[in-house]
Amino acid sequence: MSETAVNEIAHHPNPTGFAHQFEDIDQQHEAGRLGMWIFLATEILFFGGMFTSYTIYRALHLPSFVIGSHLLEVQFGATNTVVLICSSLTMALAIRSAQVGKSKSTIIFYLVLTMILGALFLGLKLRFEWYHDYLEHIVPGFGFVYRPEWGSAAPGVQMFMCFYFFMTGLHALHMVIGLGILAVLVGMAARGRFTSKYYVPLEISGLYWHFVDIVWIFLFPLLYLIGGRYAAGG
Amino acid sequence: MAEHGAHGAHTEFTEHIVPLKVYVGVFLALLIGTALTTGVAYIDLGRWNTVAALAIAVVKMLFVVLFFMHVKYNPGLTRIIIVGAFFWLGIMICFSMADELTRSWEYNPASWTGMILPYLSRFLL
Amino acid sequence: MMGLSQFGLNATKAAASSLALMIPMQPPAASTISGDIDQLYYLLTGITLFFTVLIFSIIFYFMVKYRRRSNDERPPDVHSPLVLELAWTVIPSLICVVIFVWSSILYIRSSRPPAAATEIFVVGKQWMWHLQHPEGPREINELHVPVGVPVKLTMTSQDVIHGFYVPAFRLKKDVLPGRYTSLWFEASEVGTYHLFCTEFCGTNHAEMIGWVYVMSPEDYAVWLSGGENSEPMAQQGEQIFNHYTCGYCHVADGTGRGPSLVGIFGKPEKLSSGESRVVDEAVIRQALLQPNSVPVAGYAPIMPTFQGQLTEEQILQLIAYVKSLGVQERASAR
Amino acid sequence: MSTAIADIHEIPAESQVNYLNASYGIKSWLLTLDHKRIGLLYLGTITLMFLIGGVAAVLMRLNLIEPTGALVEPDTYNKLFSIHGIIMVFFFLVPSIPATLGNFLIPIMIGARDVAFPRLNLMSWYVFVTGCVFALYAVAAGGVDTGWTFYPPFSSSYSHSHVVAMALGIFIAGFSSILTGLNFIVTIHKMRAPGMTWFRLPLFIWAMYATSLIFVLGTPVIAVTLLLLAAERLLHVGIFDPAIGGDPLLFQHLFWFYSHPAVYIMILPGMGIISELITAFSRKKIFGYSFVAFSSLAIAIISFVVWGHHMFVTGQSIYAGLVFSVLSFVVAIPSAVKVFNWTATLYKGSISYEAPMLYALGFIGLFTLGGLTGLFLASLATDVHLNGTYFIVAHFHYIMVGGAIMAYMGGLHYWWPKITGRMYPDLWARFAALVIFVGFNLTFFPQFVLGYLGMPRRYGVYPQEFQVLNVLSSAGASILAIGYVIPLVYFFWSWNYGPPAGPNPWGATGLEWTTSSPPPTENFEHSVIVTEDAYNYPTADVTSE
Repeated sequence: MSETAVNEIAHHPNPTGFAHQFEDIDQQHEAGRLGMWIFLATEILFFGGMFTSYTIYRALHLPSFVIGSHLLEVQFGATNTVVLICSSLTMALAIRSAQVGKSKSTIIFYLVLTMILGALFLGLKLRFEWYHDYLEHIVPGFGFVYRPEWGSAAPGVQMFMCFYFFMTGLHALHMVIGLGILAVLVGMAARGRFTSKYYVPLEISGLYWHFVDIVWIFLFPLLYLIGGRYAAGG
Repeated sequence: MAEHGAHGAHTEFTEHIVPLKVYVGVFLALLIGTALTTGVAYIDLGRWNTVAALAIAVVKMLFVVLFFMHVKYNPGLTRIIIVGAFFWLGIMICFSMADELTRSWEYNPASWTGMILPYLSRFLL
Repeated sequence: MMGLSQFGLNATKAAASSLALMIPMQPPAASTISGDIDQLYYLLTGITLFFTVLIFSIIFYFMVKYRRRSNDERPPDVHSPLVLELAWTVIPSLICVVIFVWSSILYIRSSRPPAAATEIFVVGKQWMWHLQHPEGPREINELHVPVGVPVKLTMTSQDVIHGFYVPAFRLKKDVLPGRYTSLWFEASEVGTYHLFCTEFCGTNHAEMIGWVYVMSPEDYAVWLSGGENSEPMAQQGEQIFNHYTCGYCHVADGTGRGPSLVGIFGKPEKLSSGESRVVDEAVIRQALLQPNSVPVAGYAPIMPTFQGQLTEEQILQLIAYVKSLGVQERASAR
Repeated sequence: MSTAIADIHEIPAESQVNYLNASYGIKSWLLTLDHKRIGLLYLGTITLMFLIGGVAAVLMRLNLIEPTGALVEPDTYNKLFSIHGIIMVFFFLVPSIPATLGNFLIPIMIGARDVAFPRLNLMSWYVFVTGCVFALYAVAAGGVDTGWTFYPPFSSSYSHSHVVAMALGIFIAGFSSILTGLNFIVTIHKMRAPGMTWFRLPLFIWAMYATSLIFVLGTPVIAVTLLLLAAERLLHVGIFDPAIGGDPLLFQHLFWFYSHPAVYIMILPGMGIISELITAFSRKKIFGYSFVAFSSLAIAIISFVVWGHHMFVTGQSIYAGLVFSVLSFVVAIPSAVKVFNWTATLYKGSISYEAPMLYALGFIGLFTLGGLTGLFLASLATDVHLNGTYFIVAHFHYIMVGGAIMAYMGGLHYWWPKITGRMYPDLWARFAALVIFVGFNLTFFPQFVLGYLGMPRRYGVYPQEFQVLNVLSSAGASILAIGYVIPLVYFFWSWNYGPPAGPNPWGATGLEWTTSSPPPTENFEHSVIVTEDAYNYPTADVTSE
């Protein structure tokens, strides 16, 4: 969705990126930023529907959620958190490079680095988590098998796994869209579109990327660390 | 209100260049936060484990929002939007919980407080 | 407020009587609460009529009085006094407070069954109502109840959400899968009344209807004893209990591997998590389907789940049996 | 108000270059970035959807003439009311005023050349059309029989209809709402002409701002909820599934978190239109500007905390029921304030009765009745009896048809000369307004009585004693249907043959009436500077009264 907010300004034939409906470029920049923030408010409510459901079910089925949480591998969750934080830093640095008027190769370097980190996140998630979960038959809807040791908590464990896959799946979808936006930005940067006077597309895409990072900052403890890890010993 | 419309108010978003030191500092703080939240999970704090995890997550979020997303340098409208969105999320959570966690009250009207406290403590565990 | 209510009452009744020959205007009122709810309804009708007539007449008056007479007439500058704005904010608010308090009192009353209520069990299925009396008789799409006796329905659904609605009682409640909801009433008029499903439930939703027969206590006793299947629910539950050899663990004197069920119903039971829960229908259901979620303190969580093995009706019969154990204990203690 | 007025009057409207004749060809429409053309694209799309939903309604009413169902099988009837509800709510009422009149008018009313993000605006329309395609596919492939509320577990596990396609259609159309709302908020914040302060904004803009807030904050929740529902249906397991401890009522919470405020998405823009119409046709400043303006915001905010009143009998806790009940009464107050202020605006006005004003007065009456019957449903004890019956059906049709559609029709008649540059036959328009008013009341008033008698909604067959009232209602529906066809005919006529309207046929204030009809592509010939309040109609000397 946010792609269009970027394209709005990005794809305008005018080389300065100025659109006719505005009075001046400042007004246009402010509109772009405000638009992205409102979009992020929408996103908060979009994920909010899931977080609300999660909160309620967690209160109702806590023992099951603890079992389910312990099925996840903390080390991958933590690693991915670090990967995303790194990518947020590189994203911020990409914007800063434009702001202080660094060369386009510097901007591209940071953007590509951000993309690599984003792809690394998705790769780890896919290869070492979702794929393993599939092999272990704990993906709801794809041959979920109740384990005897869960006892009567088993249905709730499946419920937890539903949440795990819906929430991380939606998050991953946002990452994929983010990678697409970054690819567009790399293209724009290569054409030398960003200067210290004009970098709003970078900035508002950065807002989106940081937002996706924040979602993960909450998903990590809420999904991986329920009920602590001391009992299971990791 | 002054005699001008939106065009007069150009200063809502200032274009602030954040020093490199701040970015690196925030980055380190976020890494420490991640280590902390993972580490705390291995210590038995009872119900405070959840509180600690959420508190650390909120602090991390604030770092990202204030510095990476420049909200510290963008007064006014941006903050209203963020606070508003979380307020609406709060509405959704609180009012749904108001139903979901009080359903059994009707059968035991004498012990309404007796019913809600165990639920709250289970949620915080 | 009462004046308004009276006005509404009279107006509605007058309109009702003049139209009654042509069109029915009022459903039969046959429960102890239906008259009270009707009163509130008339009050609200009165308020609605009053304000609608008020607004309409003011508009018509202004329309005629201030119609444009020439194209270059200039209306005077009318200022909006704050007092007026406050008045039409505060007065409707006060009216709302009165309605809220009145209706909430009625609602709480209609939500709390008296302890002495006779219990009848309802299971909704696509697209019929299955009902069973504790004494044993089962009914489909029919409910026989005695007049003047509080009756509590404990309801659940085998499939989708249904809605149990008796217009003459002014009561309805949705019937949910996986949960018990309850509804209580005390019928006040002998007669035959509609029973409707009000939550859309599929193809024949509109035919998931039936009748409620309110009978005099004598007729009801005759009806109860006349049925073929008159084995009480508790006995049916006992048979299921024995069939699954539940008594192997749940020994009555408390020496078994599971807690004794004698006298357990309606009392708080301490769980291994430390909290205690009052054993009601929902807890028994949960204990049968997800035993580990309600582990009783002092016992190992070894009970298997009966999910998929028991129908909703069988679970209700087991509940009736556990309840009857409590009654026996109280009887023997006396 | 603007410096452009003098020029306009000298040039005949026909010969001017305007947004309609600036370019020709299908491509110039499908790729347009002009908010006015996009508004018209929406107008065409939602009119089509309205006709489809309307046909479903007519078939339903025909079926209900006989207690045993005069026309269709139960399954077909279930699909008819589901399609009627889904199409009318998600594909007509929600986008109706915002996407057509809002799109057309917001930039002009605030003195801007376009919305803030014209490309996004066009994309919103394409997203909406994609949603419509999904929905129409679901209809054509065999329909949906869940009702517009999609309650699980029926919709997730038991229904045999095309739930997933329909849910995805609504999901996609939801993004159109979100993007439109976002666009409007940014436009109203950032694009106002110099001098156009917040308290000089026309009340239609305030209403659209409040509506946009609901778009942005509410729509994402229904989007994710329907996504979860579709996933549950596809995977046969999900978070609303009672078999794994799921709570079907959670769906209802999430659904109504959006769908109750959605009612205000429909009615708030209507209220905004009424404020414009009442002032224009009584040539008076609105009574209590700031109260009307802030009541819009109050409604938008409070509407988010009342959703539980849809669930008083669905097994929600008593405690939550009490909380939601009292809040539902609170949301009635700002609406009442608006009604009183509109009525007071007429006082000592110079009132004329062209067709838009007839719709506006009809709106006030019907909305008053619809709003007051809402009290029956906010009040717990009476709601228990009336919930799920025809009383509900009557109540929300008084709000949505008697309110929102009356206002939409009024607005369309009021701004039609601006949109097309042409007039329509006023006599026919007044006649149609009267037919709609009469037909509407005959259709829906008997349903209040039916509901009190206890007839449940969504019944294709019903007990004998309800027949008289049902026949009355069906008779009204046929009048109502004719009432809607008449404007369709004369609007088509007017588009081609209507006499030129001139820039300001009603003698109204507001920036939109200072530019030519139809407006030029950039809306104004010269840049606009605002120096006066909204509704600044010339007044007589107070002492002369």
